[in-house]
Amino acid sequence: MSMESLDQFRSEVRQWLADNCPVSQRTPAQPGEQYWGGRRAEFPNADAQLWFERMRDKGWTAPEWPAEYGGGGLDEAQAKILKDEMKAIAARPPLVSLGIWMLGPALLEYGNQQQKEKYLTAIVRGEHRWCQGYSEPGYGSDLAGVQCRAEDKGDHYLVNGSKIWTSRADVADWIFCLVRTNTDAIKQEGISFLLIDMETEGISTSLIELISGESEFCQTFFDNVKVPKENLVGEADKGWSVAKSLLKHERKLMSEMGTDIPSVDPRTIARDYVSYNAEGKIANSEIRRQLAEYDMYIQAVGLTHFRGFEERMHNIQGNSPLIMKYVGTEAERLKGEALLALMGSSALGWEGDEFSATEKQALRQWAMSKTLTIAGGTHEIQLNIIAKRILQLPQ
Amino acid sequence: MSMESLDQFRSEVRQWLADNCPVSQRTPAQPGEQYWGGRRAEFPNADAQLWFERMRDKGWTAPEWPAEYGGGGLDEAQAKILKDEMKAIAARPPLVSLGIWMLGPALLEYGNQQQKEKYLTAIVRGEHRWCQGYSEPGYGSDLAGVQCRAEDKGDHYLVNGSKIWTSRADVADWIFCLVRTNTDAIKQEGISFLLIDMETEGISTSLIELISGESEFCQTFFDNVKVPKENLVGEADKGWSVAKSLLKHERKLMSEMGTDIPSVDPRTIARDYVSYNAEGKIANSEIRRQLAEYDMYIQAVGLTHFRGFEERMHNIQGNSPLIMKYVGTEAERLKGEALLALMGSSALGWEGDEFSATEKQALRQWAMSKTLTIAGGTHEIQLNIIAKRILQLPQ
Amino acid sequence: MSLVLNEEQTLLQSTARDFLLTNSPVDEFRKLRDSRDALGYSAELWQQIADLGWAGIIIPEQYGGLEFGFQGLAAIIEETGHTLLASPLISSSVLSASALVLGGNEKQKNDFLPQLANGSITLALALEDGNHHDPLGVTTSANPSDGGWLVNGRKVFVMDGHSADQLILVARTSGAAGESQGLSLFLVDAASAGITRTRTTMVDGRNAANIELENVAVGADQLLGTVDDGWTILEPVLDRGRIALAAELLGSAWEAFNRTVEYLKEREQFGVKIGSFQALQHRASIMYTELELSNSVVMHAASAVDDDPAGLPAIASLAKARMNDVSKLVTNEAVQMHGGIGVTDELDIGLFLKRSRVAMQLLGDSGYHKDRYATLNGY
Amino acid sequence: MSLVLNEEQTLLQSTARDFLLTNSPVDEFRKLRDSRDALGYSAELWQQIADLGWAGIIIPEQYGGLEFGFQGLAAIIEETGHTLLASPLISSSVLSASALVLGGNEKQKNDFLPQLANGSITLALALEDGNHHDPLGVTTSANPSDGGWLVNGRKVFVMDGHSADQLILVARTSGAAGESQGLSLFLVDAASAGITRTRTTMVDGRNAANIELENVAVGADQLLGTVDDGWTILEPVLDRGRIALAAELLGSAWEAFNRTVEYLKEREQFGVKIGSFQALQHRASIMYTELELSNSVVMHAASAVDDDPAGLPAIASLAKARMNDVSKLVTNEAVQMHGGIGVTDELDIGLFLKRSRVAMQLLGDSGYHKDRYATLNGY
Repeated sequence: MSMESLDQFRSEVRQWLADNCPVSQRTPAQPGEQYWGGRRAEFPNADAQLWFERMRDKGWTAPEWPAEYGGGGLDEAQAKILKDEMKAIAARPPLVSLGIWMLGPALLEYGNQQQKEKYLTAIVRGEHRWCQGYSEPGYGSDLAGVQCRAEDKGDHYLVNGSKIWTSRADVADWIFCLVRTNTDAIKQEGISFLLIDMETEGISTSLIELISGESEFCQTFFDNVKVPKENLVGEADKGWSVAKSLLKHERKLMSEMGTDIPSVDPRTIARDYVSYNAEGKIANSEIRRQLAEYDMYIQAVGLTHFRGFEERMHNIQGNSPLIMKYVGTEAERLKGEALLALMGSSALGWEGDEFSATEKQALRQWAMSKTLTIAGGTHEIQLNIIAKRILQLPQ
Repeated sequence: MSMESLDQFRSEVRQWLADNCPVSQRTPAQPGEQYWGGRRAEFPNADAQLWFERMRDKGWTAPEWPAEYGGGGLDEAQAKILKDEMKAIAARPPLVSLGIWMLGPALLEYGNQQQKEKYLTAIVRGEHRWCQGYSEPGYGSDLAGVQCRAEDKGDHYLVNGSKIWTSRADVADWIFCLVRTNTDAIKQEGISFLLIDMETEGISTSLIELISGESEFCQTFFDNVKVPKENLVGEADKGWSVAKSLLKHERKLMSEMGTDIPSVDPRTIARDYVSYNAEGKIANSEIRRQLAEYDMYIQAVGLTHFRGFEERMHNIQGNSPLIMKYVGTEAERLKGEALLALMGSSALGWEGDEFSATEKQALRQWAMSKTLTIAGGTHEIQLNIIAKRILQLPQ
Repeated sequence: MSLVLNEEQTLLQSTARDFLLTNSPVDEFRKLRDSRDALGYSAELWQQIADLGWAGIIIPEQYGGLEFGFQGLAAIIEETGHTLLASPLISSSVLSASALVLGGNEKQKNDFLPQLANGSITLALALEDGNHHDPLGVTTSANPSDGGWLVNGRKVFVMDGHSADQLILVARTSGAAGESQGLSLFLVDAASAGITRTRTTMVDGRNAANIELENVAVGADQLLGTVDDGWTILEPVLDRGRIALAAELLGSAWEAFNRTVEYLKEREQFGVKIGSFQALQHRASIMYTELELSNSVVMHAASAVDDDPAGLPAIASLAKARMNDVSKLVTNEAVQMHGGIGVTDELDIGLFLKRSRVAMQLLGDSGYHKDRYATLNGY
Repeated sequence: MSLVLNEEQTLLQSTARDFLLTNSPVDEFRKLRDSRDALGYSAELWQQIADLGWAGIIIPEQYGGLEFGFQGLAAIIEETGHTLLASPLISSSVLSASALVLGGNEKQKNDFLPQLANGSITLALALEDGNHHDPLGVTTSANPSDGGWLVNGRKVFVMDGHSADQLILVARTSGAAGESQGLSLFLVDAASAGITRTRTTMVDGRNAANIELENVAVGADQLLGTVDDGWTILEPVLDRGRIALAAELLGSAWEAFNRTVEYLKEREQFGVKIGSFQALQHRASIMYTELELSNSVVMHAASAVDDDPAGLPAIASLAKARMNDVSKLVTNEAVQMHGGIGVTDELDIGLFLKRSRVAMQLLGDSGYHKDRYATLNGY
């Protein structure tokens, strides 16, 4: 699309957002205020519903997906404009969804026509809430070590085993799963990619409490669960390709962590928590340095996001996407430690009224940052990937 | 020895040093002023000779070696007292010698009576200057990868190959060498420990220039060099044990680097090279932090040296000796970088009169610190050793 | 200076280790945390500890203490780091006991030290006015009134302050924030009129109180030391507290490290033990070097309390700064190396991470102590 | 802001790469260093570079330049980092050209820019009074005399100052050290009476002059910009220099990194390629992430010179601080990973280490730029 028509598109988007985004939806959503969709979902409030429905009707819950599946049909440049314009007025995402972020792109690549029609549309419309079934107890980083078994029973698979880190499996409608369909094959071979309705008999979940005090994750158990064969994505035993494609999207998502989620920013809260000297500098030079180093790092990460986008626009093949998960979560780690350093004893509150909501959030954010460098491929796995795929060091 | 007699010993030592150490020998020796001994050695000056001869006659060039080989016969506690008292008056070491630091202890453990008598005495008396023949080109860290061949020819070995990092082989009288006597055996097996007279026909050396501009090291070539069988230390093919014992002493030596060698100390020169604010703090807080972190690290290393000594005195088996090479050379690395940060453009001079001797020395010291984390077992090898021997992590 | 424990100290340490592993393993702390126990530590256990003499270990014999020296106390506290013991050992037996020993008059010592030593009362030091350690910055005021003073202000982050029987208040009788002259210490009954204490629940599951002081009347006999000259007592008291915290951090860092090394030996991924991955080995080895260095620094600091009072400030800052940094490194690495299980509440490793961050802030973060160390060394 | 080069810039960069690899590989620099060449760079090569237009790349066409924009120049300078080119590109074509373009009057521009662009003369900026970058701290004085000034002082670390035809002197006409007001810039012939230049030989094998200024008489027509107001020119000039140095450091860090990765793939120890050791892989991967981030930061900074003058100070400090740190990390690791051979003078990797340390000090070390960045961002 030419620069001119992009400019035209930008003003249209800006106008539409000004007309359609309720004012209450123009502040960062607190965790409880996000709309995740699904059969059991309720809207946190009427404005959230209005905003969701308007965006859904434009196809802008999934701006880049084809219009035939309910998406917005935008190209990457247009999608970025929409994102930038939403960011400019701090508009909330109308729908938060693993289906949009992760499953959808994989289905677009590997799903058959029937699957695309059935699942993509439901995702865009917020009708299905999805969770992810990759890791297993004992096989955290070793995704190819899948033990969860799916036996071929003619018209269906019989699934037995368990998955861990299934985020909010307790409220999800569907789970996308890596299962082992062939035990003779080695590692990556013999794995299949299955879509499973969480209401199927034999599925149960239990919540895992994290050090941040949150319980976003579950362990999910499959006990003789029957899954129709039509729920297989791609070929049987060849699910690893689907899985890898999806992992790319997860990495991308993780690398953008913190850019959309409302969070306590050490740069903006500093003034309330540290003292300054006569020159206007933070008096504790170590805290000041820590803040500056975080600030400089996050700037570099932001610029690299932008460079990656520009390179794709210009069809330049760059390596930056492969580092984004590492540096994005590293930035969150630095942010968490900077918050604790800046806020001192104020950021050590776990509960109770003696600490403000911001203070308690800062602490939880710090604790959650410890999860980010592990989930979605640990720091170590990311470094392995860089060493192998980019640097091509001997294995 | 009882505390009382140690106190008595200390006052005797103090008195003796006061009476016998020439005043000119009570300042740190510049590199050219050290006495390394050997057939070709000349004393830098008359006082250095006087000081050496007095110490030699006490046996204190090698204070802990048995008196029968010309050593001082002191125990560790006494030796430490001597060292402390020498340090207190900044007395120079009368003789600087790889023979004392490395070969001697190994000979004491593995040499036969004849070898001890012949070599130890000559070392103590500064008659032989030794160099080390361990590493080979292409086998830097992999000491067991010895390729230098010693064929058994009945009454002698015929040595062919080359050694690298043979320090000052160009002026040394003797070299102690790891050679391969059995090519069928694997790695560590089949290696022998040989003593070779550098004047033997077929030996040649070439100097290697380092990034610090110094040329302490050589490559040494052996071309059909005949070595009498009596020069074998320990058993044939079993030289690896001798080598390991000697490496321990090298590590210990490296870990003490900088404690005896005169060096530019960032803590003492700071005042001349940075500006201070009204509170008396170094104005550039990053430089101040770097200095403090070096200072705190070297304190910790010094205390750990002392703790290791105390533990040995109390027969406590500690692991600290195995970390000292790593932390000692890490301290030198931090020191080098701190010097450059503190001195700014003043520490960037390579040659010429526009930089003071101290400034040029600081730069060389920084460059030399890059060698220290590699020579005598790289940082990486040290970490492997800790992982294996102390932490017992699976290999 | 001695950097090895003597026989008596070694015995004390191994006794402490056995006692704590038996009576107060990490599970006990977890129960306490989960039950939101009002006291925040086990009263029963505390009495046992007092019976062992630990509460009075640095208190002179004439006041009912063991008079065993600070190095022994530090050895015990290091052991408490291994099991995450929640107890008033640092607030009462280190900080408050030291304040009384160093600054109390005969009557004050007689009144409080024996009870402190036998565990029948606890004391807490109410120091911080704000969210960053800043003892010279205290502005809580004590204004003359009726031959005594009226104290006004707000104290935060007071270790075990909600349950202490007596509080040692740090207040300003003259001078301005930043000056050492003008600080005074007062020993007040925690139930005195004008004192409102609120317990806070912190990330480490322990408690520190916020304390409102509104016209708290103190008499001349409640002054600890000399008026305006509190700093001469407070500074060495704080240095002892810092060394005690450094010892605790050392113990908990070793424990987190040891548990991680064990995990590396057990856990398999990709068909091999993860401890065979060289990248993890090197990171573990580097941590090991830092912990070995820390052993020397903390032991030296503990011995300096009794042997080298003049050198104490720099030595204490060296120890606290180092243990802040090493603890941060080790606990972060411990969680990361445990992977997914490391960030669940179920595993104990997260408890070490959380305690680390609180202990790092107590009595001075790394920036505070590096700055102080540099200043004391003339740069 | 654009974070990809356009077609013309890409072409320029690849032309530069080819030219430098052919005409000025690292070996050429080594010869220059070993011969203790009096000029410190190859005059012949410099003329070729000028013929390519690089010397005048940011100079307006009307003064004989290419007027190509700063991003193109930065792309070239990054390439010079790969081959360690010694040339007056930064001293003359970035710093001095910028000072003339931003601050010169018509006559000054006409007199010097065309010659600067065609390579017939070089200029140097004589800024530093002391051993740490401190432009506001300048105390070199310029006192009124005969309708002009007499300049007295001593300048150090003047890049290519010993051979420049003209010097831009930074001197204080009023105010005190630390104040931006009161600095003035003067354009003087290097052969003027009272100027004594001494070449220094630095660790990187390049040269910087120490310059004594003793009653150097300058006329009113030699003033660059307005009296006392030199800072308004000097600050953007320095920021351009910092970005140019950041670009050079980026190029040389990539080169040192690439050579190290190649070495890891070739070198065998213990019977395997050392690149298969995971500890080295992870360290290499971490460096790679830093270099990728650096690509974005440096490109952004170069584009900001033309596109975002208001944001330039913070952006320049971000770039210089980052490249100082990344270059230090990468060159240290490069030497360490090369092992024994890495510390021999024979291998080129040491040359990258040495150049890194000089470029880190030029126009501000990390501490300087982190401090400036924080101040500009209000903390």
